[in-house]
Amino acid sequence: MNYLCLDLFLTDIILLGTMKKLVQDFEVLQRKELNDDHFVLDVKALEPLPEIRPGQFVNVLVKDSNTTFLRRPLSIHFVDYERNTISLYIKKIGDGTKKLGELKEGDSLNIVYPLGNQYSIPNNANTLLVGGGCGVAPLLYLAKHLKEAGNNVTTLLGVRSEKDAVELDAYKEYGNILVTTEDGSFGEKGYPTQHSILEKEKFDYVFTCGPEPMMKAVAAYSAQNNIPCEVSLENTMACGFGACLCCVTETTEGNKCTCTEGPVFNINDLKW
Amino acid sequence: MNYLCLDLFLTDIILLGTMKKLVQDFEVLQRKELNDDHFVLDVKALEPLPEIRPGQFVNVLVKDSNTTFLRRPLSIHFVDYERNTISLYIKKIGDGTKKLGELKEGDSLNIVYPLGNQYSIPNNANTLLVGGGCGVAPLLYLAKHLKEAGNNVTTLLGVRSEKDAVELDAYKEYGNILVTTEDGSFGEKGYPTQHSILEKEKFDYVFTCGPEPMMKAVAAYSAQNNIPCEVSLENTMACGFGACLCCVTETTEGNKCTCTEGPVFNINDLKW
Amino acid sequence: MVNLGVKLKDLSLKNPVMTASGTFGFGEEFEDFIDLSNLGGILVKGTTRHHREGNPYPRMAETPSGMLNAVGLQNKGVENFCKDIYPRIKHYDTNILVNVSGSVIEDYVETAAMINELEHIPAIELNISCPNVKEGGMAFGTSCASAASVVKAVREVYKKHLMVKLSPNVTDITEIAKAVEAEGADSVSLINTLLGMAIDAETRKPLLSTVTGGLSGPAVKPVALRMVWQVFNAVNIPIVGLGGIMNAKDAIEFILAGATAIQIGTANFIDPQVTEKVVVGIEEYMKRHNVQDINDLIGALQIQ
Amino acid sequence: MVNLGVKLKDLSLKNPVMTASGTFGFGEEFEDFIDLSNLGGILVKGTTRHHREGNPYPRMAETPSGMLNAVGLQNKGVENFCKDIYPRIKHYDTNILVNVSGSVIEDYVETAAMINELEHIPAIELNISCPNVKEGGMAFGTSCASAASVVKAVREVYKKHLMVKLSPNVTDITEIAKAVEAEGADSVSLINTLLGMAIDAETRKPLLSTVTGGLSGPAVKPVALRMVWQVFNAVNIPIVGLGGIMNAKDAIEFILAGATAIQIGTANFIDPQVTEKVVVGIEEYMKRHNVQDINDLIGALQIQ
Ligand SMILES: Cc1cc2nc3c(=O)[nH]c(=O)nc-3n(C[C@H](O)[C@H](O)[C@H](O)COP(=O)(O)OP(=O)(O)OC[C@H]3O[C@@H](n4cnc5c(N)ncnc54)[C@H](O)[C@@H]3O)c2cc1C
Ligand SMILES: Cc1cc2nc3c(=O)[nH]c(=O)nc-3n(C[C@H](O)[C@H](O)[C@H](O)COP(=O)(O)OP(=O)(O)OC[C@H]3O[C@@H](n4cnc5c(N)ncnc54)[C@H](O)[C@@H]3O)c2cc1C
Ligand SMILES: Cc1cc2nc3c(=O)[nH]c(=O)nc-3n(C[C@H](O)[C@H](O)[C@H](O)COP(=O)(O)O)c2cc1C
Ligand SMILES: Cc1cc2nc3c(=O)[nH]c(=O)nc-3n(C[C@H](O)[C@H](O)[C@H](O)COP(=O)(O)O)c2cc1C
Ligand code: FES
Ligand code: FES
Repeated sequence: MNYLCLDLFLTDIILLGTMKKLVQDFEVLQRKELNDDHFVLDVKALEPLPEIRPGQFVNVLVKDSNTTFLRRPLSIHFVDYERNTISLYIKKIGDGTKKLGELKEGDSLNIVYPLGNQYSIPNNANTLLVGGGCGVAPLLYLAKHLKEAGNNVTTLLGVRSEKDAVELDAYKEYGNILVTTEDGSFGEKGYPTQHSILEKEKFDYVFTCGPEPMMKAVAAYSAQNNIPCEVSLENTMACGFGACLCCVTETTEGNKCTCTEGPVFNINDLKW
Repeated sequence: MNYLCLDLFLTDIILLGTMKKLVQDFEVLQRKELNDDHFVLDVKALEPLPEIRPGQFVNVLVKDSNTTFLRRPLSIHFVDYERNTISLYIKKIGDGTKKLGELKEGDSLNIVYPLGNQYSIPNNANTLLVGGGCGVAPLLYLAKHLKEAGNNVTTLLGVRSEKDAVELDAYKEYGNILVTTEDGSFGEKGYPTQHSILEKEKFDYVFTCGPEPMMKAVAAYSAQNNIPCEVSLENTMACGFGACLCCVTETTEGNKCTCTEGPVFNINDLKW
Repeated sequence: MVNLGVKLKDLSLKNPVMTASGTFGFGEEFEDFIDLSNLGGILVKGTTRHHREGNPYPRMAETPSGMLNAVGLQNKGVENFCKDIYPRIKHYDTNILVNVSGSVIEDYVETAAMINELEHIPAIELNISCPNVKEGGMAFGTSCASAASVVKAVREVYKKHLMVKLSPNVTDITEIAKAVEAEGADSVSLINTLLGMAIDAETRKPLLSTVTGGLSGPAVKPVALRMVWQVFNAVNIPIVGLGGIMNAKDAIEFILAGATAIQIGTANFIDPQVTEKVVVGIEEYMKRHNVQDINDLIGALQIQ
Repeated sequence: MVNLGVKLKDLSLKNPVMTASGTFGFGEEFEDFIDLSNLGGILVKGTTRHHREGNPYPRMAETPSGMLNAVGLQNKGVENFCKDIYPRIKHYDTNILVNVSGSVIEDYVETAAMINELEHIPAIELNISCPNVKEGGMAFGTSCASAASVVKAVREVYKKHLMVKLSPNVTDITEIAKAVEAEGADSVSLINTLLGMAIDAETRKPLLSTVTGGLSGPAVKPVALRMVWQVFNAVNIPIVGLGGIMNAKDAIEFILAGATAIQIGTANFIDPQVTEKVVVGIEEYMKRHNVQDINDLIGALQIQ
């Protein structure tokens, strides 16, 4: 890797300002409980889905919650064009996500989408995806796209303990899947950045999403090893489509809008 | 009827300040749809029910509604001590009552009760109960009590059309049931105060609950005929138990608290 | 065991949880639901020199996450309070504070003087901020001069703890707070209700007989928190924070913003047991965060 | 066919539904969702004399039935607006109003003067009420003298429709309204956000980088309605009402209280199509109530 290459890579983060945004009712197809507080929601569009890129997110309306006022942003976990569905990978945090966890087959869910930019997709490279917590959400769809572009894909998930190591088979479809657990009950013990694979293998690209401390550790590893690295950031969002300017991320070029100029950022642009 | 008797009757409206009020979770046993917008909700107490008098009401907490903040007051439609249940007769008005109409078996409902005073119960008299709209709610339990005290009970319901003439069999258990419909599709055509029974029969006591214009017409009929008459009033209620003073009814003795000194009032006390 | 006790100057509360005036009757209305002795204090109904019938029906309207009221200080007057009600409630094992309201300064003074004589009432809360009375009331709380004058006059006759309840319907609440502090207020409580209004689009009529009324409940919490924090940075007397507190988390937020004690109002209508639950919740929070003394949380907001 | 058209003095709107500044970007952000030509007008982002980076993260916190923001007028400055943005949006078949903000009077004046030259901008909204900027901003809107002085100065250079946006964070909004009317404001819009605050009890930190921020959404609707009604009874210029409008029913309430037009802000975030829906809903309401002309509803609140 050299800097020239890195620069090219930077421009790969395409601003998708030209993709038409929609507000539509979806139908809940199924809710899969993954463990105590994580679940996957498959929702079916009533019209054919538009093109959706890995790293993009949706903003969902939570009905029937006394305490939820704004929509809730959620990464797009997977898109199945055959079934015309989007999958969301959700962690129950407060009343909004709890109410989403009570949706059942046939319920309707109002969604604004597709929002945000996307992860870059290199070709024929050795790629590493690092996820933690509900930050794993966008990685599955990313893995699929990376594989389709001829990349070698390794997904490394950091979780607390065995019961949180979920959906491993899904990732396996697109490459190698590795796990670290904090309590050592599964995979290697420790945090993802302590996994032995990082010493054994040399990656060309790193993509990460998860708790900020984890992403910062991954960014540090990437910077040290001169590997281009993209992170997906969260922020406080009111609209999700560039209207409110509430979701500012500080970058080397000044304040950027996380919901339209992100959520995916190259670590070189961040003031980390 | 003479005024002496009327005075005695007035004092029958007992203030139930000494009945202990409770706040408890109930379990929904069943929801019976009566027609498009009315339903009956049977809820089971987890502890033995206290004494509940006809005319009293409950204040229920509506969960999972983005727009409902305060509790919703509802008359006690029926009490079944054997099943340990209270029945509520509810009309869907806004989001609060709509959400109650989505409760299903096993759901829990938080209730503050028993609230308010009660209808007077005479003995061995000829009593008329006049209800309209969801104002019929307290009359079924009242009819039961009246019958048990040896009264002759005639219930007269005023509804819009045949499909609104519901639960007639339930009232029949305690006496005679008559109906007026506005469109003449069932019973006599017109308003309850136009029913022929009022000319044919002489009543000793009248009890009414329903839309204010109907109650005022019933009150006028009673006053003209010198029949003691009790009405159950609605009001804007925040607490339901005398703490907020938001539910004032103007009486001949000054402002009274509808939730503790009512909801049942003798028409002679009202400035109608 | 964590310490929940706080002091408003000389006035000791076993915990920071009080009730808000006008939402808790005389305490009696809640005896079926909770044990009053578990509370730091109760504020009884707004009391005036003379009997008041209050405003006509309708007096209440629900609003998004809140409610408007236009009760208008319905009460039987201070003489009735001293004679009939005080004997009934004076045994409560908690601080009983009387909320004193008026239309003219003399009324405030006479009412306060009478309550000064009641052994088991350790403090009054001077309501210079009620939006629901025609003359006086809120007007006193919306200018420094009038706020100062009523506090000064009452201070002369009232010898125990004098809490002054501030109106949020002002450009700068810190000025009013400083003015009443200068006249000898022992503490300030805030906020009273925000002046609001609701309309029924179908009937084209106001939902309150008085057209405008007082807004309370969670809707006002952000404004209340802001004002508590502003006043905390402006005065040296203790602050009692209120406005939209529904649970222990909300109460902690007010304490972090600078409140020594808090009051719970509208929430009592939705859960008549909420006050006891908030006491328990504060204790749980302290244990979870390893805080030994509630006093360590007062104004402990971390601003970087 | 019912008539939905209203006039703000010389400014004709095809219907009373406008968007609130800072919540609608430059309109472009909503082109995927609605047809802008269906609206009475759009208010573009708060524009200042010079580029502003706005406040640091975090800038937003959800509150009960509302939200707090601390954007702090992030914008690229009026020159950028005239050069880059105006050419992109000037073709919109609706009234485009620019919300003009500043820290010192000269900034307001220079910005207004530049926008005066833009053919397709028939009006500006002078924001003397933003709570999220350190100097100036809200301070201008909270005293009659300063409000008057900024309006007076801008009036001298700005020849088209001058709308002045009032702050709700004042003791008496009618005084400010009268002061700006006296200096030649063509209309007033109200309310801007209420100053509020939110705290994370777990981290003991404020939820906004600026500690306090502006409260908007249905939580503030009762306060906004009250102020519109008060100002309607105090001035003769038309009023644009806003604050918590989520649907046509809310819009009708503001019109009944005295607003000639309304603006929709926060609701755009929750339903980006809400503005079009409100236009349709107002029309439905009029048909249901047999009202031929929307102007018959303005201030038509029935007080008995
Ligand atoms: C671009 C983007 C993509 C996202 N993708 C996903 C996703 O795919 N799956 C997913 O589960 N979540 C995702 N999130 C986070 C998700 O939006 C929040 O978890 C959700 O809004 C919480 O809503 P709630 O009503 O359940 O909790 P709230 O009631 O809003 O919050 C409850 C408590 O948790 C705190 N809190 C709120 N959000 C978070 C958070 N993210 N982490 C920790 N504490 C928090 C609040 O301060 C509050 O104290 C994403 C967020 C963004 C901005
Ligand atoms: C003591 C008492 C006993 C009651 N008993 C019963 C009962 O047994 N069964 C029953 O169905 N209802 C009863 N009610 C009325 C019931 O409380 C209301 O219908 C309910 O609060 C409406 O709540 P909501 O959330 O569905 O509607 P909201 O969202 O509160 O109201 C929706 C719209 O309807 C209007 N509205 C509200 N209440 C009424 C009303 N009562 N009539 C007409 N319009 C209204 C509102 O102004 C609003 O515009 C009783 C009320 C009282 C005070
Ligand atoms: C129905 C009602 C009556 C009230 N009466 C009084 C009163 O008499 N005196 C007073 O100082 N405040 C009165 N208030 C204001 C409350 O004490 C409190 O300041 C306000 O409601 C904000 O707190 P909350 O949001 O917790 O209710 C009243 C509030 C309500 C809702
Ligand atoms: C994110 C956000 C940004 C805002 N920016 C501005 C602004 O730049 N200029 C302005 O005058 N008002 C601004 N406002 C205030 C709104 O225009 C409006 O006055 C307020 O939000 C109340 O209306 P609402 O409840 O419909 O949102 C902003 C509001 C929000 C929520
Ligand atoms: S969330 Fe509104 S601009 Fe990003
Ligand atoms: S509803 Fe509160 S006193 Fe009657």
